[in-house]
Amino acid sequence: MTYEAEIVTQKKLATDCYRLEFYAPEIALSAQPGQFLMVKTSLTLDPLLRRPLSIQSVDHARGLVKVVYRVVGKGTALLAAKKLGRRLNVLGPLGRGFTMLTNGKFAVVAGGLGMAPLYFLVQRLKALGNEVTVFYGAQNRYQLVLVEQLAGLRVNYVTATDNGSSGFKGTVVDLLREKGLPPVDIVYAAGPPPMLRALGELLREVGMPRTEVSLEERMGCGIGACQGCAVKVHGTEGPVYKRVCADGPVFSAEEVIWE
Amino acid sequence: MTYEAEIVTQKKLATDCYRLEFYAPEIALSAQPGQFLMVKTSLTLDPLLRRPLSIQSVDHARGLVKVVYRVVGKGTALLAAKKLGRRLNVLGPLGRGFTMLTNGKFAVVAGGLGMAPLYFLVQRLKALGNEVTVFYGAQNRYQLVLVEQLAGLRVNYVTATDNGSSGFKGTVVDLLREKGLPPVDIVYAAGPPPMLRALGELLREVGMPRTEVSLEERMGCGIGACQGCAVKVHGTEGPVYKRVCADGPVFSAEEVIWE
Amino acid sequence: MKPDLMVELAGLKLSNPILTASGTFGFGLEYEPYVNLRELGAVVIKSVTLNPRQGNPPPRVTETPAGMLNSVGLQNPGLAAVSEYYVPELKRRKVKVFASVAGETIEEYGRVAYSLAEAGVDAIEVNVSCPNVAAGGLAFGSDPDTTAAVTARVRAAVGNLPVFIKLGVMGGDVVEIAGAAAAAGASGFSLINTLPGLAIDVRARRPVLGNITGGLSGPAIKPVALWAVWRVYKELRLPIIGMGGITCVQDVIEFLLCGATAVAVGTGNFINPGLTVELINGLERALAAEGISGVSELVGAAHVER
Amino acid sequence: MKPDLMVELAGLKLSNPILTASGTFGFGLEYEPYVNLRELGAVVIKSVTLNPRQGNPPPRVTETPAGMLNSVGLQNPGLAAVSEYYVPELKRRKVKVFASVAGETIEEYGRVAYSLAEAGVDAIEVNVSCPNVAAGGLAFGSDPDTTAAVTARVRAAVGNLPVFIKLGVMGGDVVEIAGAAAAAGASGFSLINTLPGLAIDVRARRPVLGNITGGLSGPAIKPVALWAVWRVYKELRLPIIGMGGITCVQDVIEFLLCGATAVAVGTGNFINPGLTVELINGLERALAAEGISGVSELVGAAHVER
Ligand SMILES: Cc1cc2nc3c(=O)[nH]c(=O)nc-3n(C[C@H](O)[C@H](O)[C@H](O)COP(=O)(O)OP(=O)(O)OC[C@H]3O[C@@H](n4cnc5c(N)ncnc54)[C@H](O)[C@@H]3O)c2cc1C
Ligand SMILES: Cc1cc2nc3c(=O)[nH]c(=O)nc-3n(C[C@H](O)[C@H](O)[C@H](O)COP(=O)(O)OP(=O)(O)OC[C@H]3O[C@@H](n4cnc5c(N)ncnc54)[C@H](O)[C@@H]3O)c2cc1C
Ligand SMILES: Cc1cc2nc3c(=O)[nH]c(=O)nc-3n(C[C@H](O)[C@H](O)[C@H](O)COP(=O)(O)O)c2cc1C
Ligand SMILES: Cc1cc2nc3c(=O)[nH]c(=O)nc-3n(C[C@H](O)[C@H](O)[C@H](O)COP(=O)(O)O)c2cc1C
Ligand code: FES
Ligand code: FES
Repeated sequence: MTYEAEIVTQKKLATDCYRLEFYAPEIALSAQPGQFLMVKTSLTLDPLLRRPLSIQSVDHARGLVKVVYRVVGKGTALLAAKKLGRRLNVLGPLGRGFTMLTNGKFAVVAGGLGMAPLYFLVQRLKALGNEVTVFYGAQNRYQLVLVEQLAGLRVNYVTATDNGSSGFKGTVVDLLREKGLPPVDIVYAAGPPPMLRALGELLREVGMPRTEVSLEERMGCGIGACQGCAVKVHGTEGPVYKRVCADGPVFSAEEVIWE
Repeated sequence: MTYEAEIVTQKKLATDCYRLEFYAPEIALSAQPGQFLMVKTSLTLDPLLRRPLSIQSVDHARGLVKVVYRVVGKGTALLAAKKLGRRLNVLGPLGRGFTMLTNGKFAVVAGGLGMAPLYFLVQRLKALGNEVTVFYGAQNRYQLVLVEQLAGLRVNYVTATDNGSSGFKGTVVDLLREKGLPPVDIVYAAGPPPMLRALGELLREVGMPRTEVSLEERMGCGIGACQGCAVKVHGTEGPVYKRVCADGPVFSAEEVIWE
Repeated sequence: MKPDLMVELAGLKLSNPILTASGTFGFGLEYEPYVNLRELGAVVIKSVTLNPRQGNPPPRVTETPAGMLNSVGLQNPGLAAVSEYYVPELKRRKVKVFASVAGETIEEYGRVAYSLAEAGVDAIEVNVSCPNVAAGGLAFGSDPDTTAAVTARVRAAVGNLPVFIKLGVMGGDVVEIAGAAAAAGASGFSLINTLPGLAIDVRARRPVLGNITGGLSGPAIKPVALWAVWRVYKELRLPIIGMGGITCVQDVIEFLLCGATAVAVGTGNFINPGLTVELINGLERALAAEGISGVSELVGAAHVER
Repeated sequence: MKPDLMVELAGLKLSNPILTASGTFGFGLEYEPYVNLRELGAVVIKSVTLNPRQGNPPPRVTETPAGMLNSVGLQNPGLAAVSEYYVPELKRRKVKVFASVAGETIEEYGRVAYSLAEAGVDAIEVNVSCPNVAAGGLAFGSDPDTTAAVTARVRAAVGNLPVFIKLGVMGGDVVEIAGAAAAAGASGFSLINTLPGLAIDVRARRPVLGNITGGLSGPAIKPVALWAVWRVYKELRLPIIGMGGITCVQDVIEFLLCGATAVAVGTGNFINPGLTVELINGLERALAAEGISGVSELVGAAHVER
């Protein structure tokens, strides 16, 4: 459904990186980790289309929904310019989220803002009493945007930065290779495509545990109608296209054909 | 020239009618009554083109320029939504204004927001020691937006409203017909095209005094380059098109061919 | 009095003139959370080919100024799935269904149209803007003779069912091509399909779309669409389904005034999935406010000489 | 090191690739308060016809989503005024001048081009998208044979002067028409002219423009323009002046990557009269920031297979 949601907070987390919180109790109640929203960034015809943003967390009690985003173009720039009290037109929650289990052990591998949907996942996994280890990589320590909140969730987490300014020096996949993957029920991952691909290779080497990845693709409708957000996956009779918005954004890593 | 001018006040004068004041000392210094500005109403590509607005008055000392506008579409709606402190991109002053004389007697005939450029004219005519009578018509008394300021200029003015809620009941041309045109050096007029045409007919009946009218036409460039703002006028060898933006917006009433 | 939104489109009575543009509304069911499908004038489903089609490599969509490019490439589950599953599902819900037909040969158009007519659709829309393998990759609709041949074949396959030929504006004069289709038995036209376009990823220094080129849709193309509707209405006076950039009630009225009897909403659905129903209600309010008794009063009204 | 903005366009050395689009920059002088004309790669002046033309009845311009329609109708003061006043004025200022030529007959194109070449312009742009009275109101440029005939006539009239054929994308395949012009002696192409369009005034229930239809320009058409440049570059490899919706440095780079050697700014001048010079400076900064040594490195670079 679409909502005209009031913006409650808008906070700069790092250079070009913001967290926006809005009041939408229905979304807060029904959202699942891994799901996303389609957000209108302008009232005019430019930019035209909605922008997909992952749900970073929700607050049932206060009816709030949070997203974390990076300004990369004009849509996100307009979003960053929006002030408190203004209304935001959001459509969602959309898509199929991560598999949620109880009493398990899980590894979460996040690259950059891939942490947004994964944070929500970690929160829920912890609430369900699971054991979670987080591997979190970013360019530098300022870009490790949700570490304080993660610490608040009392999960084990290790960080990697390209320049070594926090934690391991290198990518999060390098870190994982160095540290070794603990025995887990599911590996969850989100981040830029090269990172996900490298992770896939590493996991194949170590015997491919069950892995779920959250993918991104340019979107038209966000609701499964336009076939715009195609991702190539293994079908029963060879490669087929699935829709990131409706069949995902969470896919089994084994299913995805990286090109 | 184009300026990024800071908005200093934005005030609602009547339903859908606003006065906006911005800081642009160069424009304030050089602007002449009848000239206009091309204003950018959005930072995105929609709306695309600048919007022409007349200069309603200037404040040399404080470097301020005022425009008065009615919200009729999306450009003016975006303008009305702009808050103090925001920057407004303005191009101007543009066009050829009204003829300015000293020690004369003048009549000013305004319909609706045609008062915007005429107010500036009256102000200057008075400053030059002239005698000015203003005939001002609008739909109703709330739309007689600048009467208080007019009163402040100590000019003779009479008003007409369609419903008789202030002054004469009828159009400003009806009023003029009723009252009779005083002997003047120049009649100045601005307002909706039907009013200007009716005025032209009335003036022809009474012997066509020297008359200057400010015209409006949809504009592309505003600076005389695109030939977009054509108005048909009598040329030496038959009708020709002139440009409202560069040859006007002020034209001699005798020159204009009303279609 | 409540204004009458009913329109008669090539003999079909539609409760209102708001349809969906093929390929932007899936098979209708995707929009059920947002729209009561029965309220629509009709649902025009995604173009159907004989066999399932995979479509083009991603990225398939990208935004452009007031528009978007898509290179979906007619991905669809094929005739069998559509005639056996989607059409019955829609009919069960008492939705008016227009089936969009595509193909690589004239014969394929005929076969697909025949089976969809059998499945009970209310009208056929013929998408003659997809690559014609037989003619070396040119669109069928860029040539009057081929368009006429496709039209005649579909007409023969579906008997009296309304047949709308969907045209673009590239490659040939739209009035000439529409005229050829009319002579070959078209009931009316759907105007317009997307314009060709390309977008560049400056950082990667290559085209954004996996397929390099795509189809331009959205408000950016509305003036071109109105131009096409205007001209075809003026010259042929056959029923027109107008489309291209509709996002608000005013857009709908513009198409009607140019000569469209009905309109289809495409890209607008992506911006607001509930747009179609909002337009139906908005159109009713707009007519009431202006004291207009029915939609038909507006169709082609801008052509009146003054 | 400072990047090199110089480009060689059909043998002409231009200090940078930023030109002005015919009809949007008047005869250059109108922009003198905003732009130092000498800084521009070249000024392409408004299309010139043999005799003065009055142009179409107002309204002549209206805005559309991310675009505008114009129906100026080639209003211009005629060949004599241009060759005797405007061209000398520009030459006196040491401005590179491209003259756009239009006509109603092939012979008129030849005569106008000849006189403008005599007046000392640096290149001729042939606007083959205006109504051809001889051919019943069709644009010359919608047919390969007529385009070739006009090109050959202009080539014969101007000797070795660079001749750019300005094409739209309607009415015929742009690659085919460009190919015909190339064979007839074109030095290169200007791509693209406006698309046809129409706008409706809903309140008045009639078309906004006095001329009913107009030409669509601005960012809305940029994807179509990039598509045309891409295709013509790929098939013909002749120099291209790209245009359609340029409003920022990124747009310029997109056209270069598609294969344009230079670009022309049209509607963008209306939004910002100083845009051309801002683009020159911005392009220099962008190349420097990316460590690109010269503009030529970008021309057609998106065509490289990966
Ligand atoms: C399911 C999903 C969830 C996402 N969640 C988040 C999130 O939580 N936080 C966040 O910052 N971003 C997220 N993104 C990416 C986000 O949608 C884009 O960054 C945004 O749409 C860019 O809009 P723009 O107008 O600022 O940029 P534009 O001007 O449109 O484009 C700038 C650049 O951004 C990239 N881009 C554009 N659209 C997309 C897209 N749909 N997907 C990926 N990259 C794109 C392209 O490289 C493009 O060149 C998500 C994307 C998807 C598909
Ligand atoms: C020289 C000049 C001076 C002007 N001075 C003023 C002024 O001081 N105050 C003021 O309120 N308005 C003035 N106008 C009119 C003003 O420019 C338009 O109202 C404005 O451009 C509408 O923009 P919009 O985006 O809100 O409407 P749009 O959505 O663009 O159009 C809404 C309606 O406004 C009308 N309109 C659009 N553009 C123009 C135009 N260029 N000229 C006339 N009507 C138009 C049309 O009827 C259109 O249907 C002036 C116009 C000109 C040419
Ligand atoms: C993502 C997408 C897919 C489309 N698929 C089809 C299609 O399968 N068949 C068809 O005839 N038109 C197709 N179209 C064209 C639309 O039906 C419509 O003609 C065009 O988009 C113009 O309308 P709009 O501007 O409202 O989108 C598609 C358009 C889009 C945006
Ligand atoms: C107001 C206006 C007048 C134009 N006049 C001409 C003309 O006389 N000759 C010509 O070849 N093109 C003319 N054009 C087309 C432009 O040169 C250019 O090809 C087109 O506008 C696309 O570029 P743009 O989107 O940057 O404006 C005109 C365009 C506009 C907007
Ligand atoms: S964005 Fe339309 S199907 Fe996914
Ligand atoms: S608006 Fe361009 S010449 Fe007047």
